[in-house]
Amino acid sequence: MSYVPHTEKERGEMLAAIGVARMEDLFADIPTQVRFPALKLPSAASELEIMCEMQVLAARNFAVDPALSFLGAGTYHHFRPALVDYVLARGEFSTSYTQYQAEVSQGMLQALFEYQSMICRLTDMEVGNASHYDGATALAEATLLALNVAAGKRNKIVLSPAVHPQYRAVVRTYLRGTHAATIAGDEDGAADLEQLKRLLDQNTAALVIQNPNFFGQCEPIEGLADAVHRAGALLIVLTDPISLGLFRPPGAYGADVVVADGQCLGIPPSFGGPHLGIFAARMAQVRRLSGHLVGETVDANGRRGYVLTLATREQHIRRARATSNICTNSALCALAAATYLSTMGKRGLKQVAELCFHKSHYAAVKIGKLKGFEINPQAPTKPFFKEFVVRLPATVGEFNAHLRKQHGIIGGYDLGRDDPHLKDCMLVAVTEVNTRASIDRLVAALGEVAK
Amino acid sequence: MSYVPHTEKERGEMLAAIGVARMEDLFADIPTQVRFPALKLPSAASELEIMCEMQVLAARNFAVDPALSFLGAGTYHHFRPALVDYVLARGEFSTSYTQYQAEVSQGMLQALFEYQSMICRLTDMEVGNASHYDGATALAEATLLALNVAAGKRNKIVLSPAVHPQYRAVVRTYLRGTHAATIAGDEDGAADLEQLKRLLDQNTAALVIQNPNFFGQCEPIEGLADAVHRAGALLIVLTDPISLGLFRPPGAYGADVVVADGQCLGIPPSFGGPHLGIFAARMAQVRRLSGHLVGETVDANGRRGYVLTLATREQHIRRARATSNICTNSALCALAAATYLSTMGKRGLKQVAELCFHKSHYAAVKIGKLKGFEINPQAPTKPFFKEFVVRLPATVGEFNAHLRKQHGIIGGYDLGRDDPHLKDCMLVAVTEVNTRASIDRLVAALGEVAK
Amino acid sequence: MIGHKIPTVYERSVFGRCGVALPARDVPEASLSAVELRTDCGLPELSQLDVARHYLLLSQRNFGVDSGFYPLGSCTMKFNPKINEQIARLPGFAESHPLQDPETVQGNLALMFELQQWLAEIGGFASVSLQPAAGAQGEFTGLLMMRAYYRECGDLKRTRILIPDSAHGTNPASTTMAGFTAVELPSDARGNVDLEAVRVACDDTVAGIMITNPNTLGLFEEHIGEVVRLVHACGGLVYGDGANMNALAGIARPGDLGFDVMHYNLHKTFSTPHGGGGPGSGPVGVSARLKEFLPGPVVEYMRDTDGARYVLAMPAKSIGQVSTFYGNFGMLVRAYAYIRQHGADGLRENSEHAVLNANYLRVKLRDTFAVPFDRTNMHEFVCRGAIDGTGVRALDVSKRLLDYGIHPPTNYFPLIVSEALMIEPTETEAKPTLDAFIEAMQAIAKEAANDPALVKGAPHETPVKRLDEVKAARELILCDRVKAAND
Amino acid sequence: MIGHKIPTVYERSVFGRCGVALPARDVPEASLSAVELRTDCGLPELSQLDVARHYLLLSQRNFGVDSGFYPLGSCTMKFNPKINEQIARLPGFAESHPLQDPETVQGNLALMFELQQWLAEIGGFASVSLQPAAGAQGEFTGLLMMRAYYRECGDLKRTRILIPDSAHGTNPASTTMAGFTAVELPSDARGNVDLEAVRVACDDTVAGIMITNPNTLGLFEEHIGEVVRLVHACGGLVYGDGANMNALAGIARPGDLGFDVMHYNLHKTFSTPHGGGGPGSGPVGVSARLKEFLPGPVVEYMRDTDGARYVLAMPAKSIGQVSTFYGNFGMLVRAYAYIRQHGADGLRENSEHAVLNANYLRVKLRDTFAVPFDRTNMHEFVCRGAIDGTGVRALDVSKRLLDYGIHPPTNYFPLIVSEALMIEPTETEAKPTLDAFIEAMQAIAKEAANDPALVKGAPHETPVKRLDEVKAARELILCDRVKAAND
Ligand SMILES: Cc1ncc(COP(=O)(O)O)c(C=O)c1O
Ligand SMILES: Cc1ncc(COP(=O)(O)O)c(C=O)c1O
Repeated sequence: MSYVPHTEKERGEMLAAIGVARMEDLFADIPTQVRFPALKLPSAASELEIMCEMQVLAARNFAVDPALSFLGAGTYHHFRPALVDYVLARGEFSTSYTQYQAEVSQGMLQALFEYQSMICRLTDMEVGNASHYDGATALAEATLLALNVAAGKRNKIVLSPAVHPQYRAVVRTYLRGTHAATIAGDEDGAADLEQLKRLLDQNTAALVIQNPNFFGQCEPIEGLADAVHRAGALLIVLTDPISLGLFRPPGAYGADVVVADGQCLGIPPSFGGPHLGIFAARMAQVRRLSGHLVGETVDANGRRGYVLTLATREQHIRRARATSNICTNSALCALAAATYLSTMGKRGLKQVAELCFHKSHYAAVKIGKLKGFEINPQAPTKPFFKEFVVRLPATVGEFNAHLRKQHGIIGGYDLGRDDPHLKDCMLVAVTEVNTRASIDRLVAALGEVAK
Repeated sequence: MSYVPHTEKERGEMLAAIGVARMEDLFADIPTQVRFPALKLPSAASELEIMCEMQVLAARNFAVDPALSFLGAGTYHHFRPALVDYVLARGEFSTSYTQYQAEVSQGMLQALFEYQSMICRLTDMEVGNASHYDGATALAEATLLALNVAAGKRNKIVLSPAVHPQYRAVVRTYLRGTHAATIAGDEDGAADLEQLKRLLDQNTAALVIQNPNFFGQCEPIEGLADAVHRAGALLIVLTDPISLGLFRPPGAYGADVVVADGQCLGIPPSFGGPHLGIFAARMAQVRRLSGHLVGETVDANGRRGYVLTLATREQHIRRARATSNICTNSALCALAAATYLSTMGKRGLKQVAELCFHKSHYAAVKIGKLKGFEINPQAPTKPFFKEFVVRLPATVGEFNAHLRKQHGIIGGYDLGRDDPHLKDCMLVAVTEVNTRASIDRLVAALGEVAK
Repeated sequence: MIGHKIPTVYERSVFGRCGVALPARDVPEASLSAVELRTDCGLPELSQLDVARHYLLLSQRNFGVDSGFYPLGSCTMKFNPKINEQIARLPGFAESHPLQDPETVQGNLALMFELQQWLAEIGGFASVSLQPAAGAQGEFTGLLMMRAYYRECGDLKRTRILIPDSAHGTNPASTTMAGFTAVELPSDARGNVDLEAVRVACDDTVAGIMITNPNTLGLFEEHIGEVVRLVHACGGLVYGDGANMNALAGIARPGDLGFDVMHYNLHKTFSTPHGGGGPGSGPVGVSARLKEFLPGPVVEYMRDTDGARYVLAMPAKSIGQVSTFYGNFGMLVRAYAYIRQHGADGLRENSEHAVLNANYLRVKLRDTFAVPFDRTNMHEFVCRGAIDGTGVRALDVSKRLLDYGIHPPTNYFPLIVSEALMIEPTETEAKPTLDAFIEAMQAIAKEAANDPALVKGAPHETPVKRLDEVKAARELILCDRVKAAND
Repeated sequence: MIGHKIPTVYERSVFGRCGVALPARDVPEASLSAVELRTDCGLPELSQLDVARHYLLLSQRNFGVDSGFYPLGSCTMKFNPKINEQIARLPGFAESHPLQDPETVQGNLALMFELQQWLAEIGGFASVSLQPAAGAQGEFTGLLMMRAYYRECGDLKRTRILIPDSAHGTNPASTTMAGFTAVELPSDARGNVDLEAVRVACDDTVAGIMITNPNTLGLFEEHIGEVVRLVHACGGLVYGDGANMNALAGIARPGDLGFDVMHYNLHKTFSTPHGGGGPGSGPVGVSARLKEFLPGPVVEYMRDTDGARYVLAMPAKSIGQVSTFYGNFGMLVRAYAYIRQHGADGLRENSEHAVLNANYLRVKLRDTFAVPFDRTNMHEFVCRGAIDGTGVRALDVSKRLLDYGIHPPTNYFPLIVSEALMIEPTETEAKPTLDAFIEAMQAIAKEAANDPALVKGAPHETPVKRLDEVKAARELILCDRVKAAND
């Protein structure tokens, strides 16, 4: 199925207007030896056929029941109000592009302005951009911002080992283009903030922590910002937006940049993307931010309206000296998040956070009572939010295979993937979509394997 | 989950404005002995819970694979372009009601006007209404129209036994309110048109045929309209809109009223409803039509616009003397059909019809070659469109159970449901969604049982 | 935009254009020689992009609940939960065929069975059939059942149906269709059906009364007990028009008030979307004595040697079917989900707030727009929309509301109030919306006084101005006359 | 509508309102005493109906491809098939978690594997990684690979990247991010990169050239073979900006032209919707020598004693990951479906008609709007938008187009054409749409001559008039300052 609408007659008229005889004549500039390659691709399928084929492909995946999935590690099954997809399905939004023509883009501009506003209040920060690709790239850009602030004088990013391992990997990739490097404490993940603070020096551009951290635990952030600022560095906090429905926000404890992955805000896991990079900072950094910013203004009649602003930071104006190369971003996911946040509202988000907290604790307590299981072995007293570590009496691989094959349960994340010492440690995520019954099923199934 | 938005404060302010103390005070008119019953209903479920619950319920149905379904009998699995649901999802359409305020309803009015136009051209008729509930009620209303034309002087509706049995049942129900009755030839379904013609007399208000008929066969309509009109009656034709992509339309062979079920035009089977009643007639009957009619006009500035017209026929104006009681209709399904028809267009609909024709013939030939199977036993030489009758070597029930349990195939319609003599006769439907491979699977599976 | 008019699909059509590809024919060609073919089926020819744009632009010229406040009296234009749309589209429901073996559709049948039970419980009836496709068809169905009931009783002289003059047009229309004669009853000074008139009318030719309660003035019938008693006493039956059940769910059960049969409008009370005019769903509930006359099939729960299961069954003395299969199943799914989301408390909360909102509007507006029957109303109320001394009529006020981004109330109905505006805010509207409506109405009243031409010339901000309905009815252009190019 | 401004979600917020219900807590309460709580998370409080209306009204103030013609040069705003949206939402895809056991996501991996193959085939590359989230990230990725390649070769002096002056801003920006220095090359009189300048620049400090072909003038680089030869000869690599691959798919393969690395913009060439700015997807393809440097994981097909299956693997010398998981999978699904629907013939047909449409517009418009490089172009072309002697600028013409219901072309890019209008009609537009655009452009040119103020004051028919960008940048209101009521 091609969506080319031309009729034979129109094609003829158009070629005549151009003054060429045949379609091929339009391609005279192309070296003949490479012109019109015979591509080896499957032959065209109609809409009916493609749908059938894709259904078959989708069915080759294990059919995940979110209530029976305990896999998180940065990507979560959360409740997504139907209203979100209702909004995303609006063609005026989904088939538009960046708001270069503000007069016919007020819808998306206002929605993004509101998104920025909600992110600012949720994180307690002063300015947020209109989205980044995903959480990891937002974090990477945050480290570049910190290096930029330091104007070449600092080249060390202290990166907590309790930051999501894939995020750390992306940061390292991004820093390949700079002279900076990341430094971490104890790479096995046990590093505590005290240890990290000791790494701060006049060469440090930023300290990066995740809170709640990759292992689900709340970091003891008291006094941290002070220590970082005393060293002349920035505090970059990677957070879980859902946790901010309940917990003290990073802005309140002195973060200079807050980043997060917004997938949890109404966006499906979708095998890892597209997600949403959330990026918020202090006004002091506004000219160093990457990505689009929407600002309020007035039109020629004095009526309120919105425009993209501070474009002078961006690649299409500043080119080689831009704050970032980002162009296409994740606007529709920001719209999803905005719809999610305005639907959930103050009370709804708090309730989600509470459910995550109480349910994950219920699960932890129950699993902790199983013989041979240990909860958060490396930090048993640290509070946690919606994820926790379970040390199993055998490898995670063995457990997960059993959970899935016998019970249709997707077990937690295998921490052994990042650290061979932890191959008996599973990171278990529990959210509002997991019912007590499904948690009880998990607990029972874990107990079975142990036997 | 209730969608009541009121805050405690607002409720208080509003009660105060009204001048009552408590909500209960608003219900003083209601006899105390019946006031505030304790309803025995399951307790409220949140959106997350209801979705899970409904998924479970839906999964209690056998998961039909349309390509492996050969069940038709008036409701079909046809290809539905994704564009149709894209349009139906537009809240401006789906959450609106009848176009009483034309100035803010031009979207739906124009869409319905175009729907009427496409139906007129497809059926080759002069006027079509903006929808009826479904095919059967459209047919029933057509018989009432015929009685109305006869102005009480004729009370016989000759109803071909080859009309869909459920449609005949609905017609009989509708005629309960009149002095008229239906008359048919040979109720076992073998009646031919010659026999029906002989039943026409000066007491006959209409002859009703289905073409292609319930058994999928094309009726020999040559001279039929003349015979009907000579008797002073109307010819009502129930048709399959898909067949009109290819076949000579009823308007061209003299039909006075054409009705159809429009489910095949982009609407899911949905266990039988909502579907779409298509109703088209001659301008001579325009003031006797039931249902909304959209007409073109101009606005105060001379600009083209659309309005509901001839409301004087309808219940809200004419009350007891209205042409029908219909109020809520099937507008959104008409919109689906309009989107379908304009997407498929002239060529697309023809292709669909051709695929149905060729595929059903392929299936019939293949099945006919199986030992002990007979195709269209009662009319082996009549041409057919997308359905045909198979006489099986055992009961349809036995065959269908095997097809489903062993092969995941939904077999054809059991004609024994309407006529015990036909309990070894299956009505098999083949459309463009059935691939050759799936037809071959059906043939092989039928062959297995026969063994 | 310049070039304001949206061309029709025929005007957009270009000979030879095609919007869709179908699978290639994978079987041999069969001979078409025995059938009469056409060369042109008359459809327009557009690209998919043309079609997508066409309907997107059209939709933007249509006003729905999701566009703004829509207080269209009697129609219950409330929020339609989006989750219900997703649910109804689950392939398990949407792809199921009505003629499948019941064994393969136990999910559907379970849903229908529960819904029958729930509706019966909410209305206080013995039994429910989900067949009717809309309220009007429910009325017709109910009346046919009454007819069948009397035939069964051998009582053939009951040919009259009493109908208050405030009734909706479908009531008398259905009465005629069912072969009865409609007898109009006057209303009293408080907006009730006139009790004396009921008393006088009740005799042994009366098949029953069709009564809407709360009635179309939004008022609870103060003598409903007595009306029911009178009708029953003369041997008649009481038909309830359940269009206003959204004021009563959880508040009072018509069955408990003595009603014998009633239709529900699932597209009103239970928020299945109105779809630009439909589809709806109009199940009927009945008291025990009418149960066997219900249209079918209905769903029954059965337990025998083959195990427990849901089956489709025809009531013993059924009037037959009124729709091809089991009613508008897709709407039943949505209504089921809606009731399940609300529970008993939620339904009562809905009714309470529908009534709260309507009373709030009444007291706030009555000084500007006279309310002829000014007493505590239920979910809606009726005021006079004409503005004395200005020549501004209810229609003008309505049209002017369009300029304020508000859909007007129902106009000129019920017929017993001249210049009626019938206002039903529904429970899903919040106070700020109601206050904005009040402000708009008051502003329009002022405009009417200061600049009546402004109001009489309204709307000014819509894509088209007032349309010439007379011309439409005279010329009867009901079909696009454009020949598609190269047709 | 009167009261034109759409209130923000904070302006709509009412203390205590709540739009959603969550399941009741079904587990015991855990103690929250060890964590620091907040009392107010700062979100607004709306009902679901408020939210639905809010975004519906906002959407109506936004212009997409489905709203009308959108010839935004370089962005390929073509029809986005609706079926692809349904496909990407299939729960099998949408609910799959990136960290599941590969055994449980073989459908996803098969899809990604095929797509890697198809993209490689279309571009003429040895290997593809689907990781980058957009074109710019693809550039950054490609440059990091080039950097890694030279480190691997021990060649540390190659710090310069040659970039024609017509290049998109992301090219130099990515260059800087990847730690290289961008060197700008001039264009020649026919709109090609100046061959002599390439020759002069090529030395052993050159890491490579970033070249867009067809370039941003919509012109195929006439000396592309020589440019590639020169860069290769000095030891450099050729990076292709694949943003314009929609002119080449099925027409020529950059790999065959000697390109070493290129990103694809799936949201352009393969029609994944632009989403109001994103998400997109920017896979990179490479020739054999760069294969091992690709970012990963990539998907490989493996057959061993455990059977045949798809696995995720990290290329041996990978630069690492550029996104958290495997790129924008949801976009990959759409692109897969798109390519599968088209096949080789369909892709070529697309390119051909994109080129046909652009040339048609060029010849029709060039007499009114000068085309500085007036030769057969590919999928887009650039003209001067200013109208001499009237003071009307390209920006004014663009704004006036809005009044005609048309989205303007890209303005003021490429930088080498003053008053540039960069016009890309795409292949999914039919001739009547192009003709309407031509008419509008000619009408505007006339308006500019007769009534320049009309054009300079445009747009006139949009919900807001021209916006004050200076004020926005000066005041920097980036966040809603309304305190929610009772906050
Ligand atoms: C009071 C009343 N009765 C009956 C009906 C008819 O119901 P339906 O439109 O569902 O056929 C309506 C519809 O508006 C109504 O308001
Ligand atoms: C020529 C060119 N190169 C690169 C890009 C950047 O691609 P993306 O927006 O996907 O990051 C664009 C985007 O518009 C472009 O037009």
